[in-house]
Amino acid sequence: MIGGLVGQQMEEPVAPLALVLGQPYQDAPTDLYIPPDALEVFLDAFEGPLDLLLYLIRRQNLDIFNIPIAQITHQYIAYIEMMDSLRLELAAEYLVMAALLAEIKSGMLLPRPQDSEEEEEDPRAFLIRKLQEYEAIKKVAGQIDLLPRQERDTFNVMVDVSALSVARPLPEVQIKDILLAFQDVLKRVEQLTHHQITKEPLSVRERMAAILEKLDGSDSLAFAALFTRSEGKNGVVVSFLAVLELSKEGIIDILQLEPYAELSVRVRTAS
Amino acid sequence: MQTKHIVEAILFAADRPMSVRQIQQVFPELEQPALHEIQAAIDAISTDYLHRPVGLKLLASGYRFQVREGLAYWVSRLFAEKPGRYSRALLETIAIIAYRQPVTRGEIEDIRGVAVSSGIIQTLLEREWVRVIGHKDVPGRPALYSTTRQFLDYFNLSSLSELPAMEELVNIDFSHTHQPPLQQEKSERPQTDQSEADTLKAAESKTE
Amino acid sequence: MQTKHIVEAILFAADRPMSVRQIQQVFPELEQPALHEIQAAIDAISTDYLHRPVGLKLLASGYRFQVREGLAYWVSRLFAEKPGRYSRALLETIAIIAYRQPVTRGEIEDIRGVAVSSGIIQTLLEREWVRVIGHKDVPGRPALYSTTRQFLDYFNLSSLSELPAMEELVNIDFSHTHQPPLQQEKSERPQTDQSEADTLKAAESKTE
Repeated sequence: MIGGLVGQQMEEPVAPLALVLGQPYQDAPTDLYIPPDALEVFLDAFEGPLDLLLYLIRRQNLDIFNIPIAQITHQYIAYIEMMDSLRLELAAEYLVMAALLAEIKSGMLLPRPQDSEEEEEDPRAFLIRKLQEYEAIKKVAGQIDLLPRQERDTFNVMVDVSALSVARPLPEVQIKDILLAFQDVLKRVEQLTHHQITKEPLSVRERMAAILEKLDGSDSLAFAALFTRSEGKNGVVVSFLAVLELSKEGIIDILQLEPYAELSVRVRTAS
Repeated sequence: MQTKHIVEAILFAADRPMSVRQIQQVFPELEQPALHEIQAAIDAISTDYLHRPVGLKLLASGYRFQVREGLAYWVSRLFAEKPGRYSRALLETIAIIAYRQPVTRGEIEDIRGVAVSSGIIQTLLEREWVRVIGHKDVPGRPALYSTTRQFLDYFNLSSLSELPAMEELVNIDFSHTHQPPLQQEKSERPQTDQSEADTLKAAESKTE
Repeated sequence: MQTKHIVEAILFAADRPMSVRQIQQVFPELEQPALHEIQAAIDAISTDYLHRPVGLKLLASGYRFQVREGLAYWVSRLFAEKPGRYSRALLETIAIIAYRQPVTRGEIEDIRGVAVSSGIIQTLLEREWVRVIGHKDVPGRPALYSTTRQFLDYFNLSSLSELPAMEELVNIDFSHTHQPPLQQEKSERPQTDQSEADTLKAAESKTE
């Protein structure tokens, strides 16, 4: 199913590509009638350089064991260059593969030193093994996708036991489990540089929830009503930060109906 | 395919009582059997299960397969055997709600980088550890979740600020401490070494 | 009460697959039927449901009542959420873990030729389809992943051997041919240990 799907996806972008590849192309194909993002879709259709290479080989009904290295290298590199000229972001792995292909091609042109003691592996064998292994995995992955699976092909039987009044013990949780889980989340987030969690003190987050709760059910509240004298200076600061944060996140609006009038706060609703 | 066959499958797969009308709605529009036909199927199924340990029961909101009453003794032993445990995903979700409240499901998913199933939110709501305190004014008006008093009570916290601050949390090494890293050690629940060891193992195996 | 009757109730009430041994444990100590007796009950129940839309299925972690295949067209309409579709990247990753386990992330990347996103590993760990069973003794001590029973359960398999067979990899020896064009040289030799070791070496050098 997967194979068929990908095949379909590739139909459209492939036709013009083959056209370009059919004749040596010179410049960035400005008159290309498929927009660059279609090529991006094309690129997305591949799971990596091995996948692309397999596709190029299979498209011509070639045998993995008998790849015309020069021809395939040309096609692959032309493809990479086109991607590059369209300034599409290309994963480094694609370039590594281009380098490997070029190396194999050049290696085949040179005579091998007869006296090389070290049994260096033929780079073709290396590539063929990788292609074979990847193709085998790709095939079984497709077959796994077809296996009857829960929630799609089979469903668990849900029989009610509530009438038996049997108590189901709730899972026990230690606070440490939660902290550990959050520590993991933070570590993961740190690895993704683009995602920055701002670190407001917890008291502020808690107060934000409390203020929303207070606002729930009332149209609006006087700004002053959100502060409790008995909490002292720290409490006021926490409340103030919470109000600012809620406003920043677009959850509440702070309103002043006329100059010098008292500020009021209300939950933002669809205008 | 026979109507009766399909109705039986629907009743077994449903996680809620199903009225005759609701069963009809499950069929695609052009294939819906008449209500009396569905009722006839239900009656026939009821008869089929008369002598089995599960049977169709008519509740206020519809029909549902139930385990028969005389079997409570064994079924309760089934549940006692394994009290269950919460998934990693659930723990992360409750942690994010505690630290980032008020927060929407979408925001939780953003932080986790993985989808949050409705089952998790449902479990947390049912356990009354989180609740909806409002809706965010963005398309879809997603619910804003926060933790509850019950959540604090369960963990013997008087306020969220007793949890370690985020900056500290990153640097706490749980593998060397056997005490929860709270300012005050308040927990009265026994902490077995076994469960701690498991937690740590899980934590270790996850961190690379 | 008849053993078969109780076993059937337990299987219906359980929210997880139950092994013969687990079913036995549900009985009070002094009343536990022998394992073969429970197995006989299971077989009899299986037969009883042969022509019903639900039936007993043997999964990796035990027996479970399921709505039979073929009814998904109707039953899936009960649920608002569409069943998850899995990306090729995820399927290829789980396939590599299943067929090459235990395997490190670096080795997975080596086979696929591209980086594996943390989201995929995270999703697989979370679904409990894979777990970390140790760390490879190479620099960085990368985690070794293997698949779980839950993975097999989800795909309705009772053991890894039921997974589709993978094509055997053929080794090619170029060392004696200096002619660039390779003629049909398919050897039927299965992958030798040596080449496996090479793959691993290549993988190792890639990680970190």
